Amino acid sequence: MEGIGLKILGALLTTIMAFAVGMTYGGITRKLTARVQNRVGPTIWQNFIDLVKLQSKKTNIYHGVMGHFAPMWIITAAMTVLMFIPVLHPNSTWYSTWFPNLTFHGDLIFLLYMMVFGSLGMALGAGQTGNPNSAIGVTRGLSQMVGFEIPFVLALVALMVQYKTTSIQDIMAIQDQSGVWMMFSNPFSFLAALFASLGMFRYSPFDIVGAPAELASGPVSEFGGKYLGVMMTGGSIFAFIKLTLYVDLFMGGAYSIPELLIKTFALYMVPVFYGWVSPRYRTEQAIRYFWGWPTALGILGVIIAVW
Amino acid sequence: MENKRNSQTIAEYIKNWSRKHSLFIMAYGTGCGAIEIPATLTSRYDAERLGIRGAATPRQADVLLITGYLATKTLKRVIRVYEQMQDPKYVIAFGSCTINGGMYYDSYNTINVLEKYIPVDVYINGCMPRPEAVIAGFQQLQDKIARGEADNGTRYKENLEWYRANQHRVIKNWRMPDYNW
Amino acid sequence: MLEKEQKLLEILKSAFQVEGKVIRNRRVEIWDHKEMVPAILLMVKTQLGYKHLNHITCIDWLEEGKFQLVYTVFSHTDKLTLFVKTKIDRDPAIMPNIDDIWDQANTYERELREMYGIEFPGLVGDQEFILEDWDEMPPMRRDFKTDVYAEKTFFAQPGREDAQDVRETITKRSGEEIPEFAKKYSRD
Amino acid sequence: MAREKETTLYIGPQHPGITGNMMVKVKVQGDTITNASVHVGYLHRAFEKLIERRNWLQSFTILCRFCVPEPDPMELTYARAVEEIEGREVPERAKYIRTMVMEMARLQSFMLWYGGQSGSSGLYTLGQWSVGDRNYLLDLFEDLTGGRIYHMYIWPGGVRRDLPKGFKDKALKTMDYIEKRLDEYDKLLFDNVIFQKRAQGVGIIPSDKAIEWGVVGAPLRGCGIKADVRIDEPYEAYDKADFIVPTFEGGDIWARAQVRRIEARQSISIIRQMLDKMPEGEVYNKVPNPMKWKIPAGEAWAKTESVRGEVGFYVVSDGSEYPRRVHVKGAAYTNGVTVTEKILVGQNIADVSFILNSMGVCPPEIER
Amino acid sequence: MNTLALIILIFFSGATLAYLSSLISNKLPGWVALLTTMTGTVLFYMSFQNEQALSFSIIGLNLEWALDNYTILFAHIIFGLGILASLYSVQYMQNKSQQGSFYANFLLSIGSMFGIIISKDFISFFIFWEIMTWSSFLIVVWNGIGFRKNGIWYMAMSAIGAYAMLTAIVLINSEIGTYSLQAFFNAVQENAIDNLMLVSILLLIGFAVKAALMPLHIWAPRAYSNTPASYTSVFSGALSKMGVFGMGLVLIRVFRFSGLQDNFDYALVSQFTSHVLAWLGGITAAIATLYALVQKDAKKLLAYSSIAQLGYIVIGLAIGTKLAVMSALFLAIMHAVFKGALFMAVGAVERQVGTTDMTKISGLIRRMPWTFFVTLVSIIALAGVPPLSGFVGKWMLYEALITNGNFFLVVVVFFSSTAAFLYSYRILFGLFLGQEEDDTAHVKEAPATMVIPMVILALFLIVTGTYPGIVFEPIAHGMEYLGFTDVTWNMTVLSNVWGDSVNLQYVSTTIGVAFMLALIFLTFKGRKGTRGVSTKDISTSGEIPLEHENLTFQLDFFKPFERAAAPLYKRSITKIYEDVANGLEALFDFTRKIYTGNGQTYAIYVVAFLVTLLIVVQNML
Repeated sequence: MEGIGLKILGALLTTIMAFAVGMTYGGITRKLTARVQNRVGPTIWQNFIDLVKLQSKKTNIYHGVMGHFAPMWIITAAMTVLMFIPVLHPNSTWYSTWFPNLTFHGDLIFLLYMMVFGSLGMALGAGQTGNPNSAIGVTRGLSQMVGFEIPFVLALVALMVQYKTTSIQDIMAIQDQSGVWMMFSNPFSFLAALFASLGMFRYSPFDIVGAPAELASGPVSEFGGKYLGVMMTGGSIFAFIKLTLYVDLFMGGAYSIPELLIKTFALYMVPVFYGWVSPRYRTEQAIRYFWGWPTALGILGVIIAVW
Repeated sequence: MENKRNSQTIAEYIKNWSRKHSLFIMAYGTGCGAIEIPATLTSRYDAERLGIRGAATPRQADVLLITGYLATKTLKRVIRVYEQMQDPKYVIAFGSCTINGGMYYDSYNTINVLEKYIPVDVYINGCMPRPEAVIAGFQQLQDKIARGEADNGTRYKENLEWYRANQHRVIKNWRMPDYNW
Repeated sequence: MLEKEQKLLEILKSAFQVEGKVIRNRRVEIWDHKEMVPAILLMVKTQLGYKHLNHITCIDWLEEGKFQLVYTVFSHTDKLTLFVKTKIDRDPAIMPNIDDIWDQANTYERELREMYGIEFPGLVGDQEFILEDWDEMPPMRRDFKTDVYAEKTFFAQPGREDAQDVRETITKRSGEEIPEFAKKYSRD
Repeated sequence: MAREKETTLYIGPQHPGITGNMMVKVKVQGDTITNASVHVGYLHRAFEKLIERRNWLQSFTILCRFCVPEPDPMELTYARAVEEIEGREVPERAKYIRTMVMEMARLQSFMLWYGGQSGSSGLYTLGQWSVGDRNYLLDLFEDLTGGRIYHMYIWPGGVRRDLPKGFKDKALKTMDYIEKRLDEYDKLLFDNVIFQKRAQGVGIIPSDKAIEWGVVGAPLRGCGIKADVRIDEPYEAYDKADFIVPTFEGGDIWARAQVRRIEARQSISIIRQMLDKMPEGEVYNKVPNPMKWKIPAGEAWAKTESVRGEVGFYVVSDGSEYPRRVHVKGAAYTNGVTVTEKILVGQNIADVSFILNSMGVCPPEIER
Repeated sequence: MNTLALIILIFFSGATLAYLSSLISNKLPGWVALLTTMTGTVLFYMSFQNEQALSFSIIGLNLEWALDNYTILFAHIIFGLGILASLYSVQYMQNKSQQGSFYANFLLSIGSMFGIIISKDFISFFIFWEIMTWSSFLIVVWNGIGFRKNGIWYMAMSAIGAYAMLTAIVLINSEIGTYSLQAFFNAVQENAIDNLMLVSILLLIGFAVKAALMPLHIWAPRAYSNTPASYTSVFSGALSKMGVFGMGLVLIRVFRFSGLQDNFDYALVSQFTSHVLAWLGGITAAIATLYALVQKDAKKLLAYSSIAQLGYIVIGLAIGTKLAVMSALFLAIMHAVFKGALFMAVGAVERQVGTTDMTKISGLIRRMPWTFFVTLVSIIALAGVPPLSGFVGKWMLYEALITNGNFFLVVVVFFSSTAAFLYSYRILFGLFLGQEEDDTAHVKEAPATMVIPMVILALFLIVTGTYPGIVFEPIAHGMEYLGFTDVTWNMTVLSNVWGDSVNLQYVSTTIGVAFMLALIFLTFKGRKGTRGVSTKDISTSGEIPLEHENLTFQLDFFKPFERAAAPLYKRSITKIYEDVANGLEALFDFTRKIYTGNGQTYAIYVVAFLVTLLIVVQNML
């Protein structure tokens, strides 16, 4: 029973860390964006304050059972994926004590599908509100997903073929043994995945889902208060998950939390930087973008991996 | 600054503190004062450092800015937007026109006293108020929130009939959905 | 000096027997009956190159019982502005519709219909353009008293009626001191 | 009535993408607009009615509020109409100052347009930069007139007061700064491939229909038609300034943006020229006691070029202290209502706000 | 009497009885059908563990019927879906006319499907195959709507398949002199058939028609969307699996375990054919998915989706590794379950609302909660999202493809299954979400006898999502019949040949715990201030919508995607079909002159002709 207690504690710790890191990164991004825009900007804890405020709203409304469930789906998906993702390198001491969670019981393809779970819930919740903006936002999001999943899957296929495994631990272990990170041994795949990550993080030019000037924040238009707060929490955990997944797959994972933070932050800055200087694409342009160079790079990556 | 902390429970204090530092303003430029909102939010005045940022829809917003005079046609929309906002919500009225009609006191199409139609937390006078004044207004609102005195929505609900009567005087064709509160 | 202007006026005079004059450099005005206005406008648009309809102005001459309508058209080739003016009865106010000549005349006419109560036979479009649920007389007519209406419909803030200095009241209410430098601007 | 098949989307009045308090109701099939209707009247303050109750000078407090982003052309146009009826002369120096003020107003409005055009396409950085930098121009206005947004500086017979001390140096320095910044904006906006992709071929006004539809200002010049009140009927000191009026072919958002891009630089150039060439002398041909100031009966039509296009005033006096009628034709009236309704059909939902910004729609000018 | 013969007899006599009972009352046939299916099912489940075999001979032809593990696997699908569908059908068909002929054909096709899988000789196989084709065809044209448009496609394609199959059978007979299936497999083992490749390809064509593989799929959307929903679930769920059944036999039994892998030419050709089939499956999946997401009609959308799903199954069979075949058979069963449930749910909507046009319906979620629940569960399974059973099949398929080295095929499959999210959302949104309009305010939930079968199927999906071992067991036995050895499976753990695994129990537990935590938090926190509102209370930018304005996004749902993928939607693809269509229609105009145009006599005529042909050919050789 002791083992289970430790596991629950570890799971709790992982969740809190993912949440804190995701939220803080969001805060840092807001601060940095403000600096780029010649402003002082909010504190980096601003997202936490916003969250507490949203949770302390006195009234909340929902448009039916799916609207009530949607935030839960998101946070469920976020927590589940988090349990199956190795936060640190399996060989590190920290990992075995605190973060083993359930990482040996899932693999890459499972994670890929599990990450969709949350979006599906969001889509259903947004659909039930009956706001046309929400529905249009969802269709945009789904369409864009078909766009960026292709280079992303190509990159993952290259990875799985190159290392002959679909387990994330094994991928990390092999990168460790060979001493070469995936991003150097197969740079094309890494680039394809990096381009795909632009779409995943939904910063400009791929912020077409919630585009304020077009759809008035899209799927979340009807969500406020505690619902929006839970969605925000799920979103920040997902940001952490995506970053950690990229670090695990392409950068050999991290041995300690500071290393993890450095690597994830470096990756996180790519879409953020790109977002600062880009206007938004139209939906079909965004999809075309992903089916252009990123896909070509992905195919090249697979060919190299097979070779 | 007297925050009346003693009279609030710790939970209330934390809630009010977070509300104070995170104000999502409704993106609704109802009048000409809207021209100073971009200026307030951008580099020189930078309201975001106070936790103020825009929100696209009424569900997410905390603060409704009435930026100047309200034409009767707009008043109808403002009421709808205001009622769709979630408690606690705040209203900041901008410019002289919201106080007494300003230079449009004799116009047949603009209301004169905003307070008669929806409750107002803070008035910012001037035509138009400079960004400094806007920020001062926001700070006044923040103090009010921290003291726990800003209960706009409750005031509206309690006096709903009075407000409705006033609204009906101006809005002749009342075609609004009913709400279940 | 004003050759272009004179020439335009002569063409119009010979075609329609209108009265008119050259106001000044680049400004020509003609007067005619309301029935002739569409024909004149169509002619200047299609044949003389006055393709840009600036606006339609209505002036309420309450004393005469007339509305004066001014159609302002502009030629991008001649850089000339032509005013086609006419006076119509105030009651009932009916004016031929020209939105088949210019699409944008539709909105101008809808505005005039709403603001002055001028009817344009055959004009399509929502009855309401700017106002909503308006049930008084068209508000831009000079006999509509906007201050009376405002007093009747809206609330007045105390202090407004005698134009007293509201600053005092406001500061009294908020409990702030009037700063020294501001006192000299106070009335008393 | 049977329920429609197309989805109705309300862009405004409460919407982050709308350019002021108005509403564009679009019917969409998929994400293509099949029908658009512009609804105005949310800002109707009955200005033209109120002016009938104000005397000739009191009207200025109301006039400048016709268009919030750019109030000065309104003042100037009204002043010129009044001067024409009354036959009042304007001192030479005042003409130069008026021209400079007009160009400053245009320039600050261009900065606002940069913000709107990029913000509606999701490039918030540029919006923050340009709207932030606009404050420097507003500072100049504050030095000159005492007001940030509403100035009431231009009066019949000249301007209210002369330039303050050190204004010229400060203005030139600001112009240098703004010019430098404009280059940076262009790098971020016009050199951006995504912006080019979004803007080119979108929101096209057919050039053969443009004049007939009543298009004015930058949208008209974006159709390749050289039309500008400043050269068509040079007013104030514009005939002494050396500037070009750019035209671009295409009639799309890209062409309109290019026109504005060049005009912003021309504005800086004109401001510099005016400051340079400005003669010494009086700035104000004094009017009588405003409460008793009567203007002889007459009618006048004056127009000036604002950023959005020509602004025309039809002023009628019946010889009393009060204007009989002041009719305002803002540029946005046609650009923002009928033309916008026409060009929105067939476009993408994503482009509504983008097109509205490029048309320079300013609702208070439409409904007054 | 032998149970197999008894079951067949029960179904065939049930069909007659159903038709006759309709002469008494239009309500009776439904109950007769339910009774028949129940009796048949009970009989089957009472006896299927025992070895069952039967052989007899008619007019000199030796017919063999027998049960084996592979057969039992498909029999589960047929009887499971059959009994639920007939239960569902009673209320669904309540107010429709001509129930007699519908139920007669319904029972005939279930009986003949069972006949197909128990046939151990080509003659009875073919006869049952034709009975199945004709009975389903008669249901396609049953309501008399669009005979030329829908029925003719089905008939044309089925005819192509039947003639291909017949040719193959004749060829086999000419080589080995008997119609026995076992003899054929033995001959394959001994390499005794010269034209084996030709025979296999002809057989594959015959099966591919039923499995709606591109380019032979054009009948499917039309036929699926034109049949009553209670039959469509059987049609798409079970009948199309007959194609899979046959393909499994050919692709695995003949190609993979023929013992001829040493023969270079043979191995080359068989692998080439497998690859082509796998890619055809992939392209079928991708194109059908693209077409599914532009559909306006829910039934048609599901029809295209069926084609796409069958594409995955074909890929799995064509790849032919242990994991791939397992995933294909698993997907086949799951497809039967969730597509059956989906067609039933859409049928319930059709019955209650009167249309399945998604541009006309919206916001049924509060009106038909159970139907929504079933649709939601089935859609999640269809999309392959954990923790439901669709994910298990998808996972195995991906792993099989990756470990087998089909890298680009996996991307195609991934593309189509990601694009499947689009149509999944389309159908959920189109029917159940969006504005709740007043014109559907009167709609009520479907009657219990319709809801219960759907819910049973949905529950099955949920249970097998965590414990897929329940289904793996019969699959593993079936695969052993096909020739695999050492088929391993686990109750809750999926694993591939590289040793990577997913523990489904942990997945469901985590999801359950996380969901419960979130549920408790969100439901009880600030409960006083939380209230549900109607879908009319939405933020429409402050405006108040007018009565006739539509606030639900219904038309051209995925227009941007269509534009982005425009090359894939190009006219050229459909144009080929239309050219073919025009040609075929001209052909059929000609043939119609010969035939009377009456479907039933027509059917008997053709079957009789084919059987005569067979006998004549046999005697000639």
